[in-house]
Amino acid sequence: MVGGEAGQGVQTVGLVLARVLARSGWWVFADQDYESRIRGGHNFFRVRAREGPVHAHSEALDLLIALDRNSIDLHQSEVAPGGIILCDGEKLKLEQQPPNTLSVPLERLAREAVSNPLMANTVAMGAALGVSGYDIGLLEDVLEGHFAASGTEVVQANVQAARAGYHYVTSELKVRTRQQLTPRGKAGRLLLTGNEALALGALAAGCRFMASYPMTPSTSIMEYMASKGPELGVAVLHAEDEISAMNMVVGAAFAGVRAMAATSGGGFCLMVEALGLAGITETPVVVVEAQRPGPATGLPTRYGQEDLEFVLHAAQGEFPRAVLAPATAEEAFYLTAHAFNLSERYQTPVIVLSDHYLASSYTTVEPFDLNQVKIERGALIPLGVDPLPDYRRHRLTPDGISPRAIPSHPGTLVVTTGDEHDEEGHITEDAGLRTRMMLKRLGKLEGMRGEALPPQVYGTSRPQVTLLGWGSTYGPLREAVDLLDAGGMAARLVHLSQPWPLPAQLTGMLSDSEGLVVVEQNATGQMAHLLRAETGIAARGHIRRFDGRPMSPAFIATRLKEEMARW
Amino acid sequence: MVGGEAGQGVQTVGLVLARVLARSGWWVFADQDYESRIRGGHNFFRVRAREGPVHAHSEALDLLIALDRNSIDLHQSEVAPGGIILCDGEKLKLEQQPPNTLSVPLERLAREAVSNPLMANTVAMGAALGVSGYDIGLLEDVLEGHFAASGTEVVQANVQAARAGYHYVTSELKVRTRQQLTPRGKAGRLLLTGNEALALGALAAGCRFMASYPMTPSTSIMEYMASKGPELGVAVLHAEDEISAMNMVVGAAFAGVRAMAATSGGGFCLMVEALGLAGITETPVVVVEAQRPGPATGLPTRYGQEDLEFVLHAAQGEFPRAVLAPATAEEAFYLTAHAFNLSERYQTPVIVLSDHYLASSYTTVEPFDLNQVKIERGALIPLGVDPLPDYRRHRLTPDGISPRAIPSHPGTLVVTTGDEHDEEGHITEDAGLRTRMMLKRLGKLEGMRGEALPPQVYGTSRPQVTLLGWGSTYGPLREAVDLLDAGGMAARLVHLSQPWPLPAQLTGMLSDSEGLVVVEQNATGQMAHLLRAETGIAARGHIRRFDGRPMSPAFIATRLKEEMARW
Amino acid sequence: MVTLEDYKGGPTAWCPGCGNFGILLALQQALVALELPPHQVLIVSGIGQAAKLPHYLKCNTLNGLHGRTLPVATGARLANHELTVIAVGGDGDGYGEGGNHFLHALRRNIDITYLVHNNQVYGLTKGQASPTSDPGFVTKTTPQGAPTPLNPLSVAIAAGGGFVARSFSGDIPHLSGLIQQAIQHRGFSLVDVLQPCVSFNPKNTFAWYRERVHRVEEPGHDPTDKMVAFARAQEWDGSIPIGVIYRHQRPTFEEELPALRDGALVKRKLEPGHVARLLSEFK
Amino acid sequence: MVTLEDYKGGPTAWCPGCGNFGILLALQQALVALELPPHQVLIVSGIGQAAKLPHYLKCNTLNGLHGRTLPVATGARLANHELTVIAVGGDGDGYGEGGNHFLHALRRNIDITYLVHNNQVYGLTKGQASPTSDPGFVTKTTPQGAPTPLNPLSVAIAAGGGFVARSFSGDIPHLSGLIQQAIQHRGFSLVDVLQPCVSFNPKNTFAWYRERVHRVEEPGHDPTDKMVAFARAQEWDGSIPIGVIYRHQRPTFEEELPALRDGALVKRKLEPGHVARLLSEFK
Ligand SMILES: Cc1ncc(C[n+]2csc(CCOP(=O)(O)OP(=O)(O)O)c2C)c(N)n1
Ligand SMILES: Cc1ncc(C[n+]2csc(CCOP(=O)(O)OP(=O)(O)O)c2C)c(N)n1
Ligand code: SF4
Ligand code: SF4
Ligand SMILES: [Mg+2]
Ligand SMILES: [Mg+2]
Repeated sequence: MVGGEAGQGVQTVGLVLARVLARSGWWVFADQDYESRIRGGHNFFRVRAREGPVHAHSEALDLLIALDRNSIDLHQSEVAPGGIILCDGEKLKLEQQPPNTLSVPLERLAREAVSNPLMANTVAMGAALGVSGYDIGLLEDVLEGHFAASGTEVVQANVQAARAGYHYVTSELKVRTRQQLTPRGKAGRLLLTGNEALALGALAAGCRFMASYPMTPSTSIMEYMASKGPELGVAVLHAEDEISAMNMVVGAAFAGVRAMAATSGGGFCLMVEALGLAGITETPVVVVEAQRPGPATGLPTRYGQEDLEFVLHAAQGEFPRAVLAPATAEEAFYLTAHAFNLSERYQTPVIVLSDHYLASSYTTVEPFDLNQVKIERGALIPLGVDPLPDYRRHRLTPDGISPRAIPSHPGTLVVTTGDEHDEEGHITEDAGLRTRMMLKRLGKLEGMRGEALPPQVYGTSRPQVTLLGWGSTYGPLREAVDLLDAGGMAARLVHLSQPWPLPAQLTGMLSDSEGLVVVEQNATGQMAHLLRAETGIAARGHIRRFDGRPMSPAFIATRLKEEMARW
Repeated sequence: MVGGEAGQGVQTVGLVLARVLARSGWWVFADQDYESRIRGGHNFFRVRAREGPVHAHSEALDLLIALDRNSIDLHQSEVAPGGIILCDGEKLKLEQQPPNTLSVPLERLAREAVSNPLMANTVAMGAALGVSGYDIGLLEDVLEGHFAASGTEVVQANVQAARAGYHYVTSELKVRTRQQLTPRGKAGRLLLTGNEALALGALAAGCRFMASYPMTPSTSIMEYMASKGPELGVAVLHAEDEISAMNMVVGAAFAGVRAMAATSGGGFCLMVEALGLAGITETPVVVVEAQRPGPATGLPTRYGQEDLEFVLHAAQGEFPRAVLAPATAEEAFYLTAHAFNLSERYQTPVIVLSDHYLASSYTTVEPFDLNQVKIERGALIPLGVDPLPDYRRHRLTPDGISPRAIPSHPGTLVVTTGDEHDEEGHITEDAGLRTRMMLKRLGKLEGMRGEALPPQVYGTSRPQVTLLGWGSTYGPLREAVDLLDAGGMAARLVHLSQPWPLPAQLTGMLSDSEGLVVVEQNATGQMAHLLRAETGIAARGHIRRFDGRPMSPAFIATRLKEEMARW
Repeated sequence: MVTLEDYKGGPTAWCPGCGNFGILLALQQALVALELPPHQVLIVSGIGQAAKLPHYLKCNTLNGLHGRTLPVATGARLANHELTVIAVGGDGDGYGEGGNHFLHALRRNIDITYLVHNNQVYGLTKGQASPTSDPGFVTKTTPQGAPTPLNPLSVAIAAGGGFVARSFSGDIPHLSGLIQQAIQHRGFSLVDVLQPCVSFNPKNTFAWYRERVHRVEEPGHDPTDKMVAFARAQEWDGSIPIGVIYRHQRPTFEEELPALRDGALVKRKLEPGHVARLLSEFK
Repeated sequence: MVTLEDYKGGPTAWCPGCGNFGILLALQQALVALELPPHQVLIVSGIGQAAKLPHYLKCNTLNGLHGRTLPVATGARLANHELTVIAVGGDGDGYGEGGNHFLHALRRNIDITYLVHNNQVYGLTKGQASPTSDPGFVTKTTPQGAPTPLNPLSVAIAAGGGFVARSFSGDIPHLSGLIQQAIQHRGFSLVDVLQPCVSFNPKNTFAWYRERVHRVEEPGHDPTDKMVAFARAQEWDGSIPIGVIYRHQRPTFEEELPALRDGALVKRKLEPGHVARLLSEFK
């Protein structure tokens, strides 16, 4: 873990180290904890490296790089036996240090090595590698990449600063963490956040239009898309507000391009009305709702899964929608691409429900297989030259899906309205037509239910207890099953990456499990509520956390044991 | 029924006749059907008079006053045996008339009597009373009241026109409806719409601030409040949009007055974010959501109960709320007053969920008992002179309810924020405090659950079938029970005027009923879904209508028999 | 050749005598005069009487939400900037509910023509005061009279509008000519149309407007001078100028957007392989 | 006597060197100079760095939603028009998300003082372009450079503002004096404050502003002349006027609202019996 104030470079130190590990074959997971401020306060960046895929943090620290004193106070209790606290004792003027402290004069070394005390952070990176028994060469490569845009001089200085730190701990101090790390070869994996993966998924799917308004933790999706927009031909707009953003997306999708918006719960509130417009006009839109704890502004930089029922029922009236909640960064990529296909095939809104833990954590993933990304535009009629005879945008068809022409198709008019309409798209007051149009639209939900993503199942097939989770708790839950297993409890995870419509097989999977525990990062048990409403299955127990901090595998295992003790 | 084009005066004719009946002791229910246009199309106003309380329409017509030809075509099949179609055959140039047509030369009589063909409608009123065997004097009184503002001349002309119509049918034509009506004495009852009752409830409760934006079918609430605002001291604002309206309401309520907004689903979308702000800042607000069929603009002047789940889950994050759905105009009055008490006692938003059928239908009610309206402001601290020692707006108390001071209280500061906060109301990032604040707020839901309005039960205690309804379907459902009973089927109605939190006794009431049928004006069965999620009870059958038209008692009875035939 | 017949729509639901009919006809005439075939025209509208317009002629149509005309039009235009995009709405729709989009469409200068049917009242919801209702206008929501109105032309000039015009639905040739100019203007163009509502605005009638409107260019007006234009935009009581009040050419949003350089987005291929290069940036 | 001590708040979460500190101090000084005790002051704010301000002094506070400062302040002010109500927010908050409320608060002329901390950037969300970012300003959401900005003073004058002013957070005496005038002005008052953001706006720094700002009244300015004011509001490149750009006294919304005639609504009794008379109208 790297801890410090906002503005101290916590993220850079952590990310560079994470990248060093990722490049040399480790699987990495790194979560971020920060406050809603730009300077001061307390932030941390927590890196975990394992030999196999990892999607969860762990509270136990082998190395704590404390850039300020507060980080020592707050986290020393989390340092595992044999772990080390690395800090600049000279600068922090520590009167008494915890016994496992390794004080490295970071600022002094930086001054000495490159006459620049601001490079103390880079010294810390070198020291961290040294103390972990790692190869400094890898760090030099990563620094080169990281600072390439700033010129060779900056790169050189950083490399020297890193070396100074490395040298200091390896030759002068000769201290080492209990857990020594060695490179595991070149894996060629990517290290990215959920937001980056999601944005790549959208770009791979051919999203050509994005309008949004900045809102933590969704903002970097728009920022990434904007940075690639000029090159890839994607119009990315920072709209005046979220109402505008979502209505723009509806306009763009109606005009024939793949279009999306990204926001968090507060901004989603303002998109709700246009979501309904997309529903009744059968316009395919994709909306990312990156949750954070509410209500209102709540804990704007933290973790929560509190908006499931909101996105399920948002907007007046009834229309079909799908809600996808990626479990990992990898899924964020593939499911976002899938979201575009779903929305175009069913001509209806699809919501990608993400959150801070998924959005902001870094994970290693195998390079995405772009061949797996299929472009399925459903009943879209490519722009042509020949008029489409008797074209009606909302034609009543057996499967409820109407051929979708693109405005500007010669001799063809595409008409729609947010009022109830006839097949052509003009306003109607007719009761019979209304009923048919409702059945047409709502019928599409059945198709989506039929192809809902199956739950991921992990663990024993004869469990004492079944954990049901959804979305980004996947990593912690999966590891919790391992922990429980190691502790002699037969546990099974049933995990949903698509909370709506629920996959049909879910009922069968859960109906025989007496010990069902639903695990959620919210206070009221929204998935448990949905599960009971849809299947009649009432969970026996619940594990809920709603203080904005992620449950770790150990947290889940402990709470489960407490829960079961009451049974 | 009075039928005609928009702009022909359908409502005036219907309302005057309804008032004549109400004044003379009949219980009246009158529903309205109109399109989203100001002139043309087809509207009707359907009046039903009974000897006892009535809260539902019926499709069978004893008298159809057709102001245009279309009304005959559309409704002649609904005329009951012995019923009559009253129209101006001369003006409509009807080539062939249905046999039960009574053609009265309304326009000619108006011209002859008062030299004003525009008074044909008043002639029709007189004719209608004549044909029903009613006393013309009552009509004269009502016309006097109705046109008082326009001066005695207008009143006189109307009276003469009415007499001409009356005279024509009673002396010249001597035709009479099968169902003759006679005055039933002076009852002193009120005849009003659900919206008027609701607005009166708000005024009685001391609502001092309303901000809204016009939206059918809620608009007349704001209009009524605005008309009385200057006299009663109520600030009523037509805001620039619904976002503004709801935020104004939060501001006003925070500043210490009772405040409300009224809208329909589309406008509610824009209020959702501020609803969450009220939730986390523990600001008591009342919002009326008068539903209409969606999605989006949908059928803007029609009937639907499609927003239950939306209002239940609207806004990011989790906070307590209550949802009241008045069953009748009478309840609209009392429950709106109750809503203000609930919201102030629990310091949280309360939603009054209404709809077109409740909002726009006229009903007779006994004069409201103002002594029954209690003002309960909960933990509000009246403005005083002495500073409140160590005041903290969000103090953690055993019942979760914090004393609520009014800004401007000497020596006292009232601080709050939509971020998670400490007791004083300043922003916090602390995990423990967050948890306590969440539990404080959500704990209030338990109190509200404890005092949730009990379901209204009607019909046999040993039913073959139980109908579960909510909100404005009460009238049709209650009468459907009577119809079923008359047809030999033992039916019971369990009706909810508070869909959230559900009253605890509901489970007990329903758990023994095998034949549970949930009746809703929507397509997906939102109450059925909620019921199952909350109680585990799955309904055996469903009656749903979603074409924007209200279910009548007969419709429900028929559909129930069809439903049960499948069991 | 495009003819009026091509633009002929079905029956309308407006009140007889409503000022909207003049706007509909003027728009149809303008589209015909510009020889734009219906399939190349997209009309986006909000909710209100005005917003029903696209249902009454023949064109591509997205009749969306109250107040959200401009964002929908913006999205559609960026997706396909070869379309002629016209946004249509009422004064409540555009200056009330949609005020923020109005401000930002102006400054963005997206190439859309915006027709506001300004009847100074909420027509479809039966007669509440609108942001442009004359001060003191009494309605059910403003029994004490409406407050100071918003001056849409002033705001448009102040917020960066490059084509700010007003016309009158009682003067169809003028209106039609102005709509043509607006469509031809590169960038955002506002045509605020004085539109009598015979059902709910007893004050601002055809006669009332006819007495007051006069062409801004008579006797003389320099629409390229912002200060002069702002001054003329203040005129209302007694005399109401119609015509192009302000005109200023600057680059459009589309022209400045690099993503549109290679043609309309809607015509570009969807190719997952295009992102291959990006992946390596995460190694 | 009210002293600065009365307004002293707790620790702040702003970056060292941020222009917000100057605004906080100037506001505290103004409130002290006006002898307003904290309990008679309500500060309503939105979300953003600027919007955190009320947490850093002592007063009644409603720190609400992003962009919704003015409606909340309006509601509170109408509920209790004896309170001094100050609305505080950022440029993104007020001119972006909240643009529509800005327009309508101006025309309504509700007696609120609105302080906009205009750092020409989104601070709290880490540096996206705001509606007032200088054209061409490059950020992560505007890699091609920001489009034409909104000129808040022009818009304020155009939309009916009666007190339209600008100051600079680097000139605390000027700012404090202006805030006092704004609070004393009867009606809506806008104080747009040039506020350097040291973390995300590398262009519009203290030095950059200092080089450009000059008092509008030097050498001379008639703030009551709307045309002159509009012309001065256009100045930006090279020279930025600060001070009262436009001033115009007209009745406030509160004065025109009959419901407020008998005193603050919050002080009136709640009495169900008051509606008895209304019931008979339905007989
Ligand atoms: C979000 C939302 N709020 C309110 C309404 C109700 N509504 C429909 S039309 C309208 C106003 C119409 O006035 P204007 O825009 O001036 O159009 P006009 O009918 O006068 O042409 C309103 C308030 C709505 N449809 N959606
Ligand atoms: C509805 C909504 N959208 C977006 C956000 C995220 N957000 C918080 S502050 C902010 C912008 C801050 O910029 P500005 O208003 O200029 O204030 P500054 O931080 O620069 O003082 C945004 C977009 C939010 N909180 N709510
Ligand atoms: S209400 Fe007014 S604007 Fe609407 S159609 Fe009738 S006259 Fe026209
Ligand atoms: S980010 Fe900018 S505006 Fe925010 S506190 Fe830091 S310097 Fe000030
Ligand atoms: Mg209008
Ligand atoms: Mg800012």
